[in-house]
Amino acid sequence: MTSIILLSVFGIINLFLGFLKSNKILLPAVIIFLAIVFGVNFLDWNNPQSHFNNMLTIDNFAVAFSAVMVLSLALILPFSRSYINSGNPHLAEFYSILMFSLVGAIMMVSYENIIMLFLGIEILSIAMYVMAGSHKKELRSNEAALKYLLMGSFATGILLFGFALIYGASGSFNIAEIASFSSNTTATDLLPMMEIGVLLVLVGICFKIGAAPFHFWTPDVYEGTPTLFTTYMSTVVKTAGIAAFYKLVWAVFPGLNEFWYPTLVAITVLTLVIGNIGAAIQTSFKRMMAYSSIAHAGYLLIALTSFNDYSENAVLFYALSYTVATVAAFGVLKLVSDQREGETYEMFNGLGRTNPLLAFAMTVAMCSLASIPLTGGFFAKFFIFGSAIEAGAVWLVVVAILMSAVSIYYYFRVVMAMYMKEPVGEKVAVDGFAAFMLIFLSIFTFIMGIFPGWFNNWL
Amino acid sequence: MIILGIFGITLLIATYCTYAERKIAAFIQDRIGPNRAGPFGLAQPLADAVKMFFKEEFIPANAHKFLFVAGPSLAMLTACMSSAVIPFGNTLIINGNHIRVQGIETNIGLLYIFGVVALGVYGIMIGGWASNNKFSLLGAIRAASQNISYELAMGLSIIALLMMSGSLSLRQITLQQGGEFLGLSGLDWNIFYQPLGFIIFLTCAFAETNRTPFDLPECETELIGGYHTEYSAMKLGLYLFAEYVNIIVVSAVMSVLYFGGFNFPGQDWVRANIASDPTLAHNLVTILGIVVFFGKIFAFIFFFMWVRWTLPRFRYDQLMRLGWKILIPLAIMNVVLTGAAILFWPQLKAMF
Amino acid sequence: MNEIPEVIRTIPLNYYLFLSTALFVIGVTGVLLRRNAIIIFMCIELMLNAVNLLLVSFSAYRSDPNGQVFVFFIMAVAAAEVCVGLAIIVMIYRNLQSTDVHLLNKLKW
Amino acid sequence: MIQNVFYFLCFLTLISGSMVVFSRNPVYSVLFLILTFFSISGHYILLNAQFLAAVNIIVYAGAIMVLFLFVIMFLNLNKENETHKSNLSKFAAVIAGGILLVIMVAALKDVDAGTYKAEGFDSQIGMVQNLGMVLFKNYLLPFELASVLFLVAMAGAVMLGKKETGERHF
Amino acid sequence: MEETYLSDFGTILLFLIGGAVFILIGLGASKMLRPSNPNPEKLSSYECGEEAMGSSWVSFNPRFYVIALIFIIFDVELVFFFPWAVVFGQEELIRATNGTWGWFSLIEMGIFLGILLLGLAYVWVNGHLDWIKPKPVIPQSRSKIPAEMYAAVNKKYS
Repeated sequence: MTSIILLSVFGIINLFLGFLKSNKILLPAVIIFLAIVFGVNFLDWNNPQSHFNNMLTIDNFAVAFSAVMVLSLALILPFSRSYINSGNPHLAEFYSILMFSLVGAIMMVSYENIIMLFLGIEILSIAMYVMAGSHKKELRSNEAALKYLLMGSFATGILLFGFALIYGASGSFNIAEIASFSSNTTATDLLPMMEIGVLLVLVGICFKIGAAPFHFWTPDVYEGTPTLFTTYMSTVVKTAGIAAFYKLVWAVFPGLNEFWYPTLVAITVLTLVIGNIGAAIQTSFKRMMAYSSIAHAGYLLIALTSFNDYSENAVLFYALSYTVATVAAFGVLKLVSDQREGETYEMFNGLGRTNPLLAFAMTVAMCSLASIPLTGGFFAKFFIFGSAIEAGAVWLVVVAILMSAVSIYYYFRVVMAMYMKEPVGEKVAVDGFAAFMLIFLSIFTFIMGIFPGWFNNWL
Repeated sequence: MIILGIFGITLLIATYCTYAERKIAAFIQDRIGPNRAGPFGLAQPLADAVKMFFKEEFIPANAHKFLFVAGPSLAMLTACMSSAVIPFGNTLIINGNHIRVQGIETNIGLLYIFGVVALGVYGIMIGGWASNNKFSLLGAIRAASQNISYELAMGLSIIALLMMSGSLSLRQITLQQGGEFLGLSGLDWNIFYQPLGFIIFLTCAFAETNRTPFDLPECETELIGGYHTEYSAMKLGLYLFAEYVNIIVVSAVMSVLYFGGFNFPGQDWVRANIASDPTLAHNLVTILGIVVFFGKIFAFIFFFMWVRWTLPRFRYDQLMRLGWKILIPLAIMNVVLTGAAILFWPQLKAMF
Repeated sequence: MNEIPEVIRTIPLNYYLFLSTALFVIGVTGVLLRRNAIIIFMCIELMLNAVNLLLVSFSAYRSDPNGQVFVFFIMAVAAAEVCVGLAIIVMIYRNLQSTDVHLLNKLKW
Repeated sequence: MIQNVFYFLCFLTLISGSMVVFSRNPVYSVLFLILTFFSISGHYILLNAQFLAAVNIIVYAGAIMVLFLFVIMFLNLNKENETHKSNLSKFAAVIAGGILLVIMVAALKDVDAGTYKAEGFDSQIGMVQNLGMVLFKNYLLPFELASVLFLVAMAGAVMLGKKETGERHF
Repeated sequence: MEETYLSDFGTILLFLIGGAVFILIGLGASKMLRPSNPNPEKLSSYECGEEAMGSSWVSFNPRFYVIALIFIIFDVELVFFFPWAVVFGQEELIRATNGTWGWFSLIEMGIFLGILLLGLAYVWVNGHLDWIKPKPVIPQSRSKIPAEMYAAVNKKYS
């Protein structure tokens, strides 16, 4: 609760800091704000309580996911140096809108009432529509914003119709009451309405997190959005979406799981296949990362289909390791693409020779995403698969492992390009803060891969 | 019955507003004004109507035909709708039945007015845009921008009033003002509690009806005729008519909200002392109330016309500055002050 | 006095269910059918209104105010969304002089 | 009597809703959408949700559609300059919509959504006092957080909508 | 609380119908009565006698548009005020909660209002509410006669 209030207040303060002459102060200020929020967030640890007439509950689940999301934003922002250097007049707005969107994300992981979920999704989405179009002169960015907006609002409409039907069936917006209704399926008269409602909600959320077959907007939007905000989209937005989805299917509709389980499994398999195959055939690195984020949404959905003692922790660990690796990958991409035009694989040619640090960070990130042992990504998938096997979905794990094998191909394409090809350009200038962050992210990935126990079994 | 009456009276007053406007203009400018048609020129509106019917009218070749006709119709329609909720008088008792002198009594009267006022902008926008004339387009845009800007301050000044009344029903608000003030019954008007709110509302009322000093959408010196540059004859008539109906409605709303509506000072005395039969006394008070209410409306209409020939027109930047940077902060301050005053009311009373 | 509105007494709730479903489907069809971004956006508003109508009818028949409060929030959020959405559309127009989504990109939809 | 009003409003809602989709001229679409909002407001009044009826008019018809009209005027979209989709994709879209309708209706036709309960029925829940009570007591938190949403929308929209320095004026 | 009846709302419909009838009679009658002999000159757009140049559906100053964007947000916030204003002053509630309701609701609206005000301040400081003041351009005559001669003439005859 405190973190929501603090984030709103800091966001507003930051908005007004933008009126100062120099925008040098903004980045340190935001990092400090986020650090405060990160710390304060843990005050609610092991102290679950609900606020404001059961509007939201801050339990360990909420605190842990909020922490991951606040951390992601703090990790992403150091790469925004180019905006500071170029004196972007809207920098304060960018930072503030990102902080406000975190408020929405936290609402999404701690909601106790459908209204809060809806409002959280909308705060996050509206902020992201703006950020997608934040490079106003760039047609690609405009396009991404428009497409994201139209698809996002369309998804909102579908989601809301689902909520309305669920409200009609159960007569309440409180998730505990909906859960008690749905677990008591003797009320057969209303059951079809509930089922259609659940189906529409599934479709709506799958639209929002970009799961197949509702993923078709994702590559275009991710490619067109400025890299910094793509990072945010593929980490925070995805984490919040998956966490909200997790809570929705297991805390709200558990009684109906015979109904939605097959649908969800089908979506999962489709997402895994389309994400990985799609990523393998891309020529643009950024577009590949967009498909890769679809694929990772698929792995996370595996955890959703297998609800047991491990799955919560598995989702959390996966979200953390995926975030760290993705931020590193996009961070390198941003640094490189700022100085070498384009976002293709060729752009990375010979980076191992000109910028060993960048190449190293990228390699570690790719290894983690491809789940090579010793990196966080390995244990992330390990836990997810463990929980799926525990739930008896062995064939799902087989599909996922096959797809992981495919993923090694496209993740290592960039590594090959960096070390095997001739350099295409000058050395890429890296500022100290970004370099520090990249080193930190790499070490963090290794720590997660070597001491996975430190980050597991929190919940 | 009453509905037809309200409708007819509104239209009649609107017709004579055109006459009044000229007469008042003439009076202020030391002229005689219309005096040919009928005694004192009283048949002048009739002559105008005949002219409107018989005048040739054309739709510019480049204009959008359907929308060109739809514009003035929409303007007139929204203007007609708004008078439905205004309480012109208290109840009349006929054969033991209480009949309200009001089109419709609703729980959301004030919101209804607010909504219909917000719709008024469509007629102007569509008409101005359909004309396919640069002046018309500029006029339409100005009108839209001006109306929406002043709607906010208007809404906020209504909020402050609403905090005191606790009801959105215009009738309730009127009845609440029937109490005693300074020892006179029926003088407990909101103007004494909300002077700032009234000033804000009045200013916004001028802007919403596009009257001078806020007549930028149609100012002759800059935009020929603004949004109705291309209009003539009956369609122009509809626009002008809609403007006068809006003035009447806004005057009525102001009387209801701030000047006690159909309440008049000393009404309890009249009720108690003139007629012995309670039914007759009640009806008498109601009829007097209706008369007084129309008196208040006429006073406001006169005020509108008086201002027109007194104040010069704003410049557009001044207009926007006034709306956004002065009226809205003032209105918000008014809301906060009202809130604090309501909470401290017992203490305030004790102080005096 | 607590008079039950006549519509609630005489019209089954299912009719409202079908009405809003039909309106919702019209909106969805519009989104799939049209190309003009502004029209698509209007169709999305149509979908949201179908949702609002459904929620209000549930709320009125069950005499439960929660549904109407939700509708209130949906309206507020829709306004915010429209605000951002139209800003984006105008921004694109400035760069491109067209709002046809088809001209914008190699979209396949 | 009221039933006839209901059926008329249903008819009006669906017809004007379809006209929004099928109108060639965006301005007509806007006008039909406004008509749809009015008929939906009519439904709200029939259901005695008076406050929402008024808010629907104020927010949708009075604010949102004004902005739509503004944009259409601004972008000069009066003429039909939409590149047409191929007939096949149009056909597909209509078929998809039709199938969706059939599926939904088929699934929902067996639903007995229940009806009102005469005892304990409160016809006044749609009044502004009642909604205000619920909104400011139970839904306080979403209400406050909605202001954050508005701030985001405002900062974002203004940032995107304003003219950048040096940009062509038009 | 005042009960209201649905049938009352039919009245609005009557007003609407009345207005529509009035408009139809007005437009219909004038259509029948008036002469109609248009010619191309009459039908051209009025531009003070000049030939109209191009379509007049031109794009206008985006400032108007930004104002409309800001308006939408404030309008919705305003709508939130209405239910609050109605429940704020309810005396039975204030009495029932021993006076805390008034403070409670004032504070909760204070927060909302505060954020609204900050938003207003934001757009204000950012200059979105500023309208460019007209800068009158003093006309420069390009006459070959030097200005001093005019001044001399003026001086002579003043």
